Amino acid sequence: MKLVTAIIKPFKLEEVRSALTDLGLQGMTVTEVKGYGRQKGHTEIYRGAEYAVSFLPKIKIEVVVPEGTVDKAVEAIVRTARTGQIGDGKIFVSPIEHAVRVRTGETDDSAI
Amino acid sequence: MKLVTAIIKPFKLEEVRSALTDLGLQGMTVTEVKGYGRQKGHTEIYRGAEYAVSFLPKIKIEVVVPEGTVDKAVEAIVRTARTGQIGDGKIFVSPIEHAVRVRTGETDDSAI
Amino acid sequence: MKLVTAIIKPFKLEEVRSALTDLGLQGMTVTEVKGYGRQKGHTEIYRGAEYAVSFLPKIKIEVVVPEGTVDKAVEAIVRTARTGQIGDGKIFVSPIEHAVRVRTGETDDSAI
Amino acid sequence: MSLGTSRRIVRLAVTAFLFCLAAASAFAQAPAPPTPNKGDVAWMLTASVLVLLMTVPGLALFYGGLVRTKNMLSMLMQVFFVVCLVCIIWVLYGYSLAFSEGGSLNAYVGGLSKAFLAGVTPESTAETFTDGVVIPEYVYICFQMTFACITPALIVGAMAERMKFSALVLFIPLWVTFVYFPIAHMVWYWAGPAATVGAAKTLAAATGDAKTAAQAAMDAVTANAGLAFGWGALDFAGGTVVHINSGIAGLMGALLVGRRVGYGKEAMPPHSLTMTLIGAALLWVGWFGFNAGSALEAGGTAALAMINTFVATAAAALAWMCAEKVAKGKPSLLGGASGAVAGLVAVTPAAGFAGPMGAILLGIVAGFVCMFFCSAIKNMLGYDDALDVFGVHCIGGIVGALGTGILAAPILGGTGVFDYTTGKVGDYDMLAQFITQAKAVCLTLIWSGVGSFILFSFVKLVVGLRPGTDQEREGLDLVDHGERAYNY
Amino acid sequence: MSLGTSRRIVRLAVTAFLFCLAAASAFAQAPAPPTPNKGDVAWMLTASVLVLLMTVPGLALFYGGLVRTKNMLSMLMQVFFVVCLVCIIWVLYGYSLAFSEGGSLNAYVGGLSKAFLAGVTPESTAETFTDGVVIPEYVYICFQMTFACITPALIVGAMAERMKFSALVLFIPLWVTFVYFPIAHMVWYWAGPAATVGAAKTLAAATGDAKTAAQAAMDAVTANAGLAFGWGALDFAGGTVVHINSGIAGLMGALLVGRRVGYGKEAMPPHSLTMTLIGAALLWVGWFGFNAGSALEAGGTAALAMINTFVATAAAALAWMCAEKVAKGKPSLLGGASGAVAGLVAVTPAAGFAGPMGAILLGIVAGFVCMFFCSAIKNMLGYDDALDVFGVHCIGGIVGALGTGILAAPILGGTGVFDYTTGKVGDYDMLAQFITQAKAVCLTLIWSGVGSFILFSFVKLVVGLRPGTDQEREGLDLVDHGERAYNY
Amino acid sequence: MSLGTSRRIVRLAVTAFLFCLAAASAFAQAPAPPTPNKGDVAWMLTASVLVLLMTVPGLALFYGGLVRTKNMLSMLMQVFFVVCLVCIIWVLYGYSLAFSEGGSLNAYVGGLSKAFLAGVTPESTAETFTDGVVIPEYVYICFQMTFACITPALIVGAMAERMKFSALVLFIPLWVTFVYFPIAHMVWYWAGPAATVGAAKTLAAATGDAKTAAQAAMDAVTANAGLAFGWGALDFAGGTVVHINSGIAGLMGALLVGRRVGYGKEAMPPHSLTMTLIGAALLWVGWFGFNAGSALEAGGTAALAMINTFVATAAAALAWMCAEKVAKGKPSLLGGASGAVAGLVAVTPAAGFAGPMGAILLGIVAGFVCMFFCSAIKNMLGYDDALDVFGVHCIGGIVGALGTGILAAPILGGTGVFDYTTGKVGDYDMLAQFITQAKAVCLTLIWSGVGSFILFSFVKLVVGLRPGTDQEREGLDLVDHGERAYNY
Ligand SMILES: Nc1ncnc2c1ncn2[C@@H]1O[C@H](COP(=O)(O)OP(=O)(O)O)[C@@H](O)[C@H]1O
Ligand SMILES: Nc1ncnc2c1ncn2[C@@H]1O[C@H](COP(=O)(O)OP(=O)(O)O)[C@@H](O)[C@H]1O
Ligand SMILES: Nc1ncnc2c1ncn2[C@@H]1O[C@H](COP(=O)(O)OP(=O)(O)O)[C@@H](O)[C@H]1O
Repeated sequence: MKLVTAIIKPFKLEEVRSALTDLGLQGMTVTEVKGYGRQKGHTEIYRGAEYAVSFLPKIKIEVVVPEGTVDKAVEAIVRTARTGQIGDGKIFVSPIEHAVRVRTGETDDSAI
Repeated sequence: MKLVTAIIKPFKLEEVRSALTDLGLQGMTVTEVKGYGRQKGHTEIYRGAEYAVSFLPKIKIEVVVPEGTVDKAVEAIVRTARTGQIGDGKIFVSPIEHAVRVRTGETDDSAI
Repeated sequence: MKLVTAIIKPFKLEEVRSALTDLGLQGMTVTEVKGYGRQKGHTEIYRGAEYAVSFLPKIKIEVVVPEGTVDKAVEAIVRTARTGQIGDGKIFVSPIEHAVRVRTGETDDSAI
Repeated sequence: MSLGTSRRIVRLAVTAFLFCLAAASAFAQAPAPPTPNKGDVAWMLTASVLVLLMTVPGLALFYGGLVRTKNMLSMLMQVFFVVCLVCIIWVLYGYSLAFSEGGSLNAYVGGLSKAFLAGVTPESTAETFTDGVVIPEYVYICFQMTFACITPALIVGAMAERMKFSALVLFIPLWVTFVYFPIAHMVWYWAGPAATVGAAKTLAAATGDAKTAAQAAMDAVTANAGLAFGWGALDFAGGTVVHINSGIAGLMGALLVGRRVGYGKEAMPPHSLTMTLIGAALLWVGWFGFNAGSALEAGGTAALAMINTFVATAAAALAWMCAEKVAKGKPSLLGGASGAVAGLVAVTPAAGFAGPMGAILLGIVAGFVCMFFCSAIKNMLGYDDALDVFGVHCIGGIVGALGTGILAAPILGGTGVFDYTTGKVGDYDMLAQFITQAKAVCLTLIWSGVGSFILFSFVKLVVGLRPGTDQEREGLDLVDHGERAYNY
Repeated sequence: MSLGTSRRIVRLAVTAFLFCLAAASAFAQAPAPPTPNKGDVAWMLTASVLVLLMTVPGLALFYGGLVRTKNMLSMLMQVFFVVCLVCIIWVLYGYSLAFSEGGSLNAYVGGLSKAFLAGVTPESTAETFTDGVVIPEYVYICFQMTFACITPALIVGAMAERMKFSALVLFIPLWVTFVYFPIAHMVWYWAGPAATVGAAKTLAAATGDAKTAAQAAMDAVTANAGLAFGWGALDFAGGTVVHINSGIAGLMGALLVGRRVGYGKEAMPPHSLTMTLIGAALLWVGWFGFNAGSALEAGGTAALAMINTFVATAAAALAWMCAEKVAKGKPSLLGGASGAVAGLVAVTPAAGFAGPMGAILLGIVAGFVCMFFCSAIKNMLGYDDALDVFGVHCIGGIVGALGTGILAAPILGGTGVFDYTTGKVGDYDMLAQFITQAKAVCLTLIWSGVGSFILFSFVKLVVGLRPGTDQEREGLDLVDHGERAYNY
Repeated sequence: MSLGTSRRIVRLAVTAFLFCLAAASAFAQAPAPPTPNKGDVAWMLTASVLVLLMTVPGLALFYGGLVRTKNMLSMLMQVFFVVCLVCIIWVLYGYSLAFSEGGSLNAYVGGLSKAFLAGVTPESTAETFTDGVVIPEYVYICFQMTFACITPALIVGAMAERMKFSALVLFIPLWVTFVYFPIAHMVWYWAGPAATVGAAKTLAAATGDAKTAAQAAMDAVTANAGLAFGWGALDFAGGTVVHINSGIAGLMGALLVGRRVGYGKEAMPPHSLTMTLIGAALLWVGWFGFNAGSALEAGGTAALAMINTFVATAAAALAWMCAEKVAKGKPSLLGGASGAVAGLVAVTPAAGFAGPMGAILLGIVAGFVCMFFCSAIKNMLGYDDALDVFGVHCIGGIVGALGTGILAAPILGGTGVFDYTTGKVGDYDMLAQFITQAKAVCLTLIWSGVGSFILFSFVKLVVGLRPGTDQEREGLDLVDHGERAYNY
């Protein structure tokens, strides 16, 4: 199994989610994160104080998929998350050695 | 070392934590996440607008453990996090190649 | 590529970020997490009820770097995040097999 | 005991003395000008403060809680800014345009004789609805100022989350000048009780040729009123002037600015119903100043307006919740709060005319109608009136304006209409009154609808109404104001 | 200057004239019925608004801030709903049951002669506590309505986070009907000053056989009062009727609904002490309407009630903080806020009777006692009164009710008790008064305790009191109302 | 109609009768002591409540929203605690020190004759600014109490996020005793209208030797006043006493406690501008009690103060936003709110003296000056006045105090100054008045500046002013109070 981690623009979450479910992926975990990168941030001013904010709100999607589905998943995310503008985000694939479903104790592919 | 990542129901955190500390694991990192899966969500209505919310609040526990402790840790989590109902969550195990304790610079097993 | 995950004290974020950018790392992802460890927590009292809070606010920095940069990155983080007091945090290094830049579809090293 | 009062008593004592020497009525002699009763002053000062409370923070929070976090500040800012701007415009020329004699245009708008509050001093007084009862003019100006402030502030909810601040800055002064002040004048301006009663008395006393002259004078007095007031339309506290007016303007704005990016596709839940509830509650609290204050006196009518404002609101909130329970299975807090506002809107024109039982009925109807409109009909029509300004204020206002025509009837526990010429409540012709109400509603819908459409179009032409899509996605807080509402 | 006043002056002038012709007292002639003083009206209108402010948003936020996020809306909703529902019930029959003559049941409850506010017009007046001083009855109804609204709203805090909304919908109408209205009648209903003074005058004047008749009349008047009022129990603004009453009812509810899932095991910290502080502050602000408004006049007694409400609250807040500092090492904001509420509760019955120094003492005692009760004793007994309704309102109310018996004593700077039959403050028997207070407290504890227990049990039988465990875990906001309080 | 009034009328009727028998002025005979007009009482009760609303929750939220989450509760707690503590101190000896005759020290501070409110009863009255017009003394005490509470509460904003609670607990009682009470006495204490007018009358009537005696008496009366009042300084509602006073004290505190850890390096954005807006709005709302209430009567002057408080605030808010738009490209909500507060501060001393147009001008100036000061100058000087207490309250207060000297001029639409000896508005010497104002400003700056510096230094010595660095990083909420503001 692999863990596919995607960092995307928040408003793209719904599209990406449905694209993944269409692939038959029945679960995923989402986290609100802040991203730093090429995409420029903004400046905030509070009375005398000015702050340059370089971290932007992003959504991190983590989905563990069977070996076979990795490429399809990555492709689906790229397709749906892309706006073509700086800040669209990244996808990272890393290995998962073992998985367990807490409720049933099922393991590995049958757990996800 | 391995990274054991567990996604569980929020109210189970305390139980899981103490189970892990009982194993002698002295640290862990916890993140509030939203989970999508078999567990059905709910519908929210605001005046005319209805929204089907499919993401549910979950807690992600990340604990890096020495090779030897992985199974014990997984077993402990399964035992304490289980309610037997859909949505109990998952456990994923992935490799950690290197660890450092910032304060001391100690590395690997002695760092965790 | 490797994923360098650092858990640090919140007020150190800015320093760490600039240290990493100085290494030419152009992006990173940050998450607000709660940490449990040797650092003792505090007690909260609300009228009759007392709660011992053992989870402390931490910041998790995730940065994917080319093989070559791992040590420099780790060193930079240790240097800037250290206060010498319990709770400074940890750094974990794990493998990333594949990376994609959503906007362009570029992959691996050229994607980060 | 006010100095005025003591002065009277002194005068009176001397008078009594004169009596004894030559029993002549001292009261036939010209009476001193009336001085304010401090009880009325106390209440009207309080009422003015309450109406401000109802706008900021009240309305600001009610609206702000309903938008997404990224637009929270823009919502608060827009309401707050409108209040500040209109305060200034009001004392510069607004009060004059609304409440001074307008010469040839008097049916539609006032003149500039009171621009910059010319001639107003702490001693000047304004008449209430009772002959011989006055309050300091500054109090009257403050009270009416708060009405002029909240009305345009209500509009912004319709274009929430997508209208540029700069567009608002241009729109507001135009709108109050060409829409609000005229409508306020048309509905509320009249010669006042003293003149009316005086003319009536003279007419009654007059005989022979004097009669024609007196009749002419009487007619002049009656003619010296805004268009709708002349028709005899009833609007106790501003159902037409404030709510129908802002509601239809909001609809025009919503149509011209267009739907929010992602409307119907992305979820746009209120970011804090807690703030919305605080806002709704403060609206209720402040509305007592709005409605009971509109009696301009601390007396029985104010008390009636107060109890009606209690029960109509409660009834409408319960009605909306019930409707939700039936239609969607669960009563919601937002439903309750929306219902309360709908009830407040509906009872506004009726507050001093209907009886408590009538007010309950009015509230129930308003709750159901607005609930139905905001869910079913709005979704059907598919326009994006973000915070239901039209659905609650315009629709609710119409329910109230028409309902007033019915519930003011004494047979329904209403007060009927006081006839200053006869000095008592006249016979009540429900049908006639209902038609008059309908006319006033149409007048407002047309004047404000057309006027607002023109003004929004003009602003769109000059500075444009909305930001770029990316900016809208980033949120107006950062784009327009360079701030974020929360940094937890 | 009110019309009434001018009319008087006219009458007076003529009178003065008559004087001179035949020096006969014009004042022996039947006086016109008293008309309200606009100063009183202004204050009572304001006071009514303040009490609403104290309930929504005040109480709603105070409670809401103390629950977990997932139950925030249910808390706000329950308070808001109770207010709306009771407003309607009040005008339908509540006012009548509480404040009209109850025939044979008069000692316990009123009649239905004023159901639907029959016969009340903007002109009708209600007596204050001063002979010849009246306010518009609508104002009186509004003011008392706000009391009827907040009392049941206080109860919901005890069952917070676990009571079904549907259970509340059934419970509230029953509770106000069988518990609140009767207790209000028992404690507050009486024949009024005019009748009392009149009867006393006649009695004094009467001679021979007339005396017996006059005595009978006098007794009839005195007998025409609620049970506790007849005993001579002092409750200036509702210590028994509002606080002890709701506090004991809350305890019954907490016991019958049972503890929250996870109580004692999981942490249940307040989700927003900011909201709780806003609520506490608005409770303080609104409570001035509650206490100073209970004087029913804008005079010295209202002023006394106001200063007492300032200092007792401040003293209790400081006392609670000190106790915390000593017992737990740190003074907390929640402690301060809780202390303030405890002080407000305790000073409620004493506001118009104690002197400022007495009020400070009362506040200090209330602060310590309630703090001790809410931490030590409650944990010992182990029941889950979620928001300490019993510990603060019932215990604090008892401290206040008994304390009033002591602090009203003139020797302690209190006002003593005005005797309408003699027209002056009578001698003060502290022990007797203390016992009377204790009797009134017991009456309330028993009537409300038993009544509430029965009603909660009934509701439990009919619709059940709490949701399933999973639902409770998910939170009442989603389960009962299909909304979430925050979407940051 | 108040009992007092009817009594007057009775007396009058009899008087009128006497007239006829022997035409002697009944009014030369000793008049009964004046009784309060209930309209005034109603308004002053309301005003007192409004000033509390302005402090808690108003000021608490305005400040709290501006700090970081981890210090939210400490901010709320400090304001709330100060209010409670000062309430108690006020009735114990504060009122006496501020508003009683001070014997030999009378120019600087009052005496202890009214400590523990000795001799005050519900019947005792306090004079207003009109001869013969009084209000219940308890109301006056409450109203002034709220001023004593908010002034020290304003200071805490300067040391926000880094001052130990224990330090505050020690500092506040010292500061009010040695700084606030004396300054209040110096600026506001005087013999009152009755004495002044009486002495003036006698003087006018006196002839021969009597003249010298009368003159002496007159001088004695004039001399019986606080230092600044004696100079003839104008401060309608507390520009010097409240704002300059707290502002300079705040600066001293900020300097002595030092900068926040990370100041200038780490970002310290406001954690909730929503709370700040709510606070600002409630400050505005409550400030009407503060300013219009300072007229002590419900009349034309209160009305003038009210309209000025509307327009000056609005103008200042707009001015600040414009300045931001120009200087930084975007108008911000925080800017608008800050401007509003600056306007409120500036109009405070001028509220009852300037005309509306003058008030607008004053607001604009205050908005620009404070905006410039809080961004440019403050950053230049580099001290850490966390919430700009000095920049807004002291600077704004100075603008207001000096501006009052100019705008009170009748030629500029001001009211001029009423001369009790002649019974009419005297000639206005702008330069002289401006200088007097400047003197009063300096007196306050020096007394409060030096006094506060000494007291802060003393506290620093005794308990220390700030927590350890780690504690400060963890946040005062947990360190000082063991709570967290939010648990979402
Ligand atoms: N090396 C990295 N490691 C982890 N996250 C990264 C890295 N580089 C970028 N990101 C994440 O991807 C987001 C988008 O990257 P950015 O450079 O802004 O635009 P783009 O993806 O179009 O190049 C960033 O906000 C950050 O969250
Ligand atoms: N493939 C997956 N990758 C990552 N997280 C997952 C995956 N499947 C499920 N999860 C997480 O596990 C949670 C529980 O899964 P769910 O299917 O709802 O119930 P169960 O674990 O009992 O099958 C989900 O809410 C989600 O957060
Ligand atoms: N085994 C672990 N797995 C994951 N995170 C850990 C682990 N041990 C510690 N942490 C994280 O590191 C933080 C600091 O650890 P702690 O033991 O408190 O201090 P130190 O790092 O100085 O030993 C913890 O708050 C937790 O977030």
